Amino acid sequence: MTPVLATRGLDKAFGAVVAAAGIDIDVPAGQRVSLIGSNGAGKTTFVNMVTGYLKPDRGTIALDGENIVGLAPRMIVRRGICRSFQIPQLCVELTAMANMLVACAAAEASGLSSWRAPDDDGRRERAEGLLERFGLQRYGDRPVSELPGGVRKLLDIAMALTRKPRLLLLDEPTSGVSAEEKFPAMDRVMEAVAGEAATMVFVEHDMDIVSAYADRVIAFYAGRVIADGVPAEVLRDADVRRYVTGAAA
Amino acid sequence: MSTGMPFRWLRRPTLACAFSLAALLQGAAQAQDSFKLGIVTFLSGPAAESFGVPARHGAEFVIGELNKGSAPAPYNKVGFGGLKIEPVFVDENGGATKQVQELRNLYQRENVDAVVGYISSGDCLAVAPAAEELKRFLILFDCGTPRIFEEAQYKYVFRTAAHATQDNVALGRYMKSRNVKVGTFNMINQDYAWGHDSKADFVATMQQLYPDAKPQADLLPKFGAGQYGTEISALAREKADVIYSSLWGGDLQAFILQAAPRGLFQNSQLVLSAADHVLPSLGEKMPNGAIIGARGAYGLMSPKTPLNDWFFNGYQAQRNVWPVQGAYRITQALLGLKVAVEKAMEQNGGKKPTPEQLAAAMENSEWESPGGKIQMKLGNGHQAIQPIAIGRTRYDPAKKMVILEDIQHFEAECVNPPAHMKSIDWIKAGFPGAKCDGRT
Amino acid sequence: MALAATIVVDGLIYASWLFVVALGLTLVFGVLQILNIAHGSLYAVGAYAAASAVGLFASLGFAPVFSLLAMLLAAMAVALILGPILERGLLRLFYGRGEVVLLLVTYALFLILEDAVKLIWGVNPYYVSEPYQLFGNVAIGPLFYVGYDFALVVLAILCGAAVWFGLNRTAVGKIVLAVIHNHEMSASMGVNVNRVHWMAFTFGVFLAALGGAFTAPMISVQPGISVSVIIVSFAVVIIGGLGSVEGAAIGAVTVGLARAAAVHLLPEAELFSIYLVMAAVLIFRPEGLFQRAAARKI
Amino acid sequence: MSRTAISVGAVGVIGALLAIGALLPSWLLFLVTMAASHGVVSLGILLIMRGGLVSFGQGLFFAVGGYAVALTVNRWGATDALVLVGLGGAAAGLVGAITGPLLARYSGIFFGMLSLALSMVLYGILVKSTALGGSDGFNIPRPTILGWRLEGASGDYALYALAVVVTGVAAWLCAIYTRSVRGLVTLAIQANPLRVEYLGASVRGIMALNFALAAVLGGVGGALTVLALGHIEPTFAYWTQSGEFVFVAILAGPRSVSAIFAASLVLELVRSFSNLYFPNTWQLALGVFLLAVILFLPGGIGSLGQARIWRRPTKGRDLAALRAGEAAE
Repeated sequence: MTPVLATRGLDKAFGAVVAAAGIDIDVPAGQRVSLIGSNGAGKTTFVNMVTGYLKPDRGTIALDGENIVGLAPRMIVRRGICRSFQIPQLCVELTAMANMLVACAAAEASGLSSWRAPDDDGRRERAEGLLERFGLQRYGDRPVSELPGGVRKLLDIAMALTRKPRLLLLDEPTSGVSAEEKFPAMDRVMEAVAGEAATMVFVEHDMDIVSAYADRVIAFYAGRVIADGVPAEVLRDADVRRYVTGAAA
Repeated sequence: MSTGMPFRWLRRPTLACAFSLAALLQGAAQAQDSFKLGIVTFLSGPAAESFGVPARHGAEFVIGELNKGSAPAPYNKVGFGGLKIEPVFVDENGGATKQVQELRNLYQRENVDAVVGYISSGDCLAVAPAAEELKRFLILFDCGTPRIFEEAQYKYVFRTAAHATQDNVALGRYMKSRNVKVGTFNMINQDYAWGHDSKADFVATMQQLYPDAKPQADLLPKFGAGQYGTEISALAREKADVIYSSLWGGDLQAFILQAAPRGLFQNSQLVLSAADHVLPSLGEKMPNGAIIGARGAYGLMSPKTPLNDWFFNGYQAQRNVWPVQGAYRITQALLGLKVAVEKAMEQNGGKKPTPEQLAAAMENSEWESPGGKIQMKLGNGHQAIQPIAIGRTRYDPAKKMVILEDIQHFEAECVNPPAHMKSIDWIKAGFPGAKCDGRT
Repeated sequence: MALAATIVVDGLIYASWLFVVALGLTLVFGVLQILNIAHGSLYAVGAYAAASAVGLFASLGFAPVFSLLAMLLAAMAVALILGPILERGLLRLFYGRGEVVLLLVTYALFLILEDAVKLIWGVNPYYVSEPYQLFGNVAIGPLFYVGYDFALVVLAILCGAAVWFGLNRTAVGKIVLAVIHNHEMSASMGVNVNRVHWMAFTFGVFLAALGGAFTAPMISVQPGISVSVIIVSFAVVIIGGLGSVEGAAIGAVTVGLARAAAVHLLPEAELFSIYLVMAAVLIFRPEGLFQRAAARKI
Repeated sequence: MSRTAISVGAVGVIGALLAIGALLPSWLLFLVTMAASHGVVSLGILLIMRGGLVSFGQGLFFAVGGYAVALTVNRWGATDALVLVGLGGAAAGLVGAITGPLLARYSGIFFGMLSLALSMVLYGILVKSTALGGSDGFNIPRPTILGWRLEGASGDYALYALAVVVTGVAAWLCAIYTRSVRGLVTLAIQANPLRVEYLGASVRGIMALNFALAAVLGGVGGALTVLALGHIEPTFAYWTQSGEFVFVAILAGPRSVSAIFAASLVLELVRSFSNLYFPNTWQLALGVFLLAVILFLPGGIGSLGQARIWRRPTKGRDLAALRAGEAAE
């Protein structure tokens, strides 16, 4: 079976800094993959290359077997790769509901149907459904500027899910979320993602979260993959303990 | 019952408001014992100092004198035929759209009986059809473009000053009569319609009078440029016998201030089509020997008549400076309007004339003005021709002012096209029908 | 060759004039994020103030050479009076409302100053002829130039050098640069941003007034002189890169040379030359010639 | 407000204005005609402004529309006002469709300045075109509607009615548009263009279309102005004219379509009366008025009791949000 995402020989350098070197990763459908690594290891660069924000110096990225290198982010989104952001990228003056409607409508903002009202064509129902799934329905009428950080984080992910993506990339979904909220928040995310039947790749620093929610862990160091496997194995790996989790010392 | 009762409803605020609103919308009732006159001239912006404000001062002086009845004969009747003149001044600055709007406001909101105004040619072109549309009386007093009555015909619109063609034809004739040598000439004119038109008229005149003269540098600085160093280099680089310019106001002053120290006027004869308005302020900074026009026989070139003495001396006493073009031009407009009003009143039995009666009285009329006789001979009797004078500058240290000498007056028919002929065609055809010194 | 030399000399003289005016504009933009339309009016106020000051000096019997001092003092007086009043009393009220709102506030200010100048000085022209002949004439090849023109070049270089040195080599300048770089952070680090604002604006007013004061001897000071300054100095600042001293210099030289070349070679095109250069620069280098991508300003 | 309510309201307002017009004195009728014709240009700026950009070059389209109409009248003798208004809009829309994709690459003040530079280049070309009357411009005769020549008082009313109906329909369409998918996504672009791109929309494409629509509105405004004024000149493309359009848009505030026309009318009235009562200091009076409005009505005239679209008001925020382009993080 063709993997949802397949990268071959991805290289990327910023001047002398190597951010990616020969990255080969296959992600089969339905898997939940966690990317780990210290700051600057190349996780976010990988996410940015897959979503078209950065163009790799060399190598290919295939979605369902089709090369997507060189496509603009919006074209990649339309093919089914959506993402959330480390710092939530929201329209802070609009209400949470309006943000969701934007997310539901954005890709349709061309052609004649774009003249229809944002609530039409089932968009409001879709937005309400997702807000509910993330437990955010009571924030719908509040402007984002008034919402706490954890809620913004979830809203950011909910927006990425509106398009029923084939592949969902989450950049540090629990950063900025308080310790006691992390697990309930991830439960919400996993439940919602399961509901949309999406394959998921998430960047994460909290190893408890990684152990609890990932099917597979890929560890990055200096732009290379140094370990790849089920969480328990990877987290025991000596290199990972030395370079990533810091538990070796 | 109390007599106040019927008006009790007036105290109710809404109705009172409605009532006063209605009064506002109706506008003030037209008074029968005064003549309300809208006057539009530049009170701000670059043309204020040179033309707009002198025109306003001229209007204030003349209206004051007329309302007192102290102008010399035949203008010694109070106001306009006994009607006191009530001026409403409006600033011309702000563009043609605004002028059309304000013209309508003057007629329809302020209920003026006539409007005298407009210095900018663009404004004149824009407001003329608006007045015609409203069937209200309009006198354009200063703007230069010949296009107004050459491209359209009007019933209610008049221009009481000659258009700009005579300025350049007279300059050419003056140079010819003084045997000024013109092998080559340079030109510097502002890059807008006035500069373009003046240049075209001058070049065409030169082709007739000096067929061998060669035009060289043709510079077109933008309006209001202020800095002419580069242009002066270009003019100096291509030496020519004559430097012609239609610059005016602040631009002309800046050009002279910057060019004189660089010796530009020592090797070339400076020829200016409209420059008397800068003489009082430039004073000793004005180069000697420049040939200048005033767009009429105005100011220091005005004729020696009792009418001119009254105006020149009266204005000077009031403003402490002698009157220049703008002041003269509004004066000839106001006197022409006075003649027309009084003529119309003679015919309608002494009532305030309607715009139709005024237009009929003004058409093809003639009257004396401080700058000479104004004749409404072109544009089916709607466009004036007038005499013009050209002279040479010399700073007189004793009088501490620039004086003009070697002045030559040109009759109106010598420097203006005949009726029904476009000015540029007339020049290019070799001035057919021109009458100079009483000869054709 | 002679023609090329003439174009360069003419272009540089014009560029010097542009630079003095544009420098204040770019500085104010860098520090306050305001594209100040009233900059041209402040230039006009400077010219009028210089006319009054030079007249006063002459009537007090000072030698003509002191007229330069009079012009400098006039520009300083304008800056010290108008700078704090306008920044503290007016512009401050609109901070945080966006570039466009501030742009329109300065447009309203431009309208107000236009009439205020008329109310103070009237419509009659003023001349400041004393300084213009101080430096005699200079012959370059077959052409004569007024020595004062080259004094303007020196003034421009002095202004540029002073601002550059002040920003990069003094403690105050480094604080100003910090504010330009990041308002919030410098405020949190204890920089008195308010003080930097009014000082920078006052200095911008000073440069505008200085430009007007030193132009006054070459022109007739009268209503309407402000308008023509606004758009050309905007063009210079945009071409050079907003908020950059070096950019203002490059922009001024570019515009000066382009205009001089147009006047000498293709006078028909003089009217557009500046806008064409501006459009071309924006199309190929949207941030201006001297703005490195994401570089700090000034 | 639902779209149906807006449509009903639009018909009602247009009808009411047509009725009121019959009672207005002639000078005010003309002033309102001008205010509507200029307001529709500012309406275009509103469309762009909701996406976070401000154009300082709408005079370009105003002039293109106006000159297209005036030249058609004078060269080919077409006189039907409805056809001419459509033509003005189409001509400007064409220019907007060409310049839009180019300009949509720019953000913030650079967008504003490039649009300004383009309009000034057109201004320069027009001043140079002696065949078009150069800086003096030229006049056109009064138009016709369905063969009836618009003259005198009834003609004034017909031109007023034309302006009211055309701008009313344009405003109605804009109100619908701002409440559409595109309208909402445009608002999102103002706040966070990066995110919008990551939701699958083309920010440049949407802004280019907004720009083209604004160009059409600019051309329609130019056409209406020329028909009522009977005169056109290059100052239509001058920067002060463009600046005035921006001013009206800011005066109105970003929320409301109808506020644009109120703002345009207020500006015309203030200018007209200050010009009459303070002929020597009308600019000063106008400047003080403008400052006062910006200071005391931070949300613009539209913030005076207006239905909010998709957002809660936070004091003074709307205009801060005009700060073009930058993603709010």
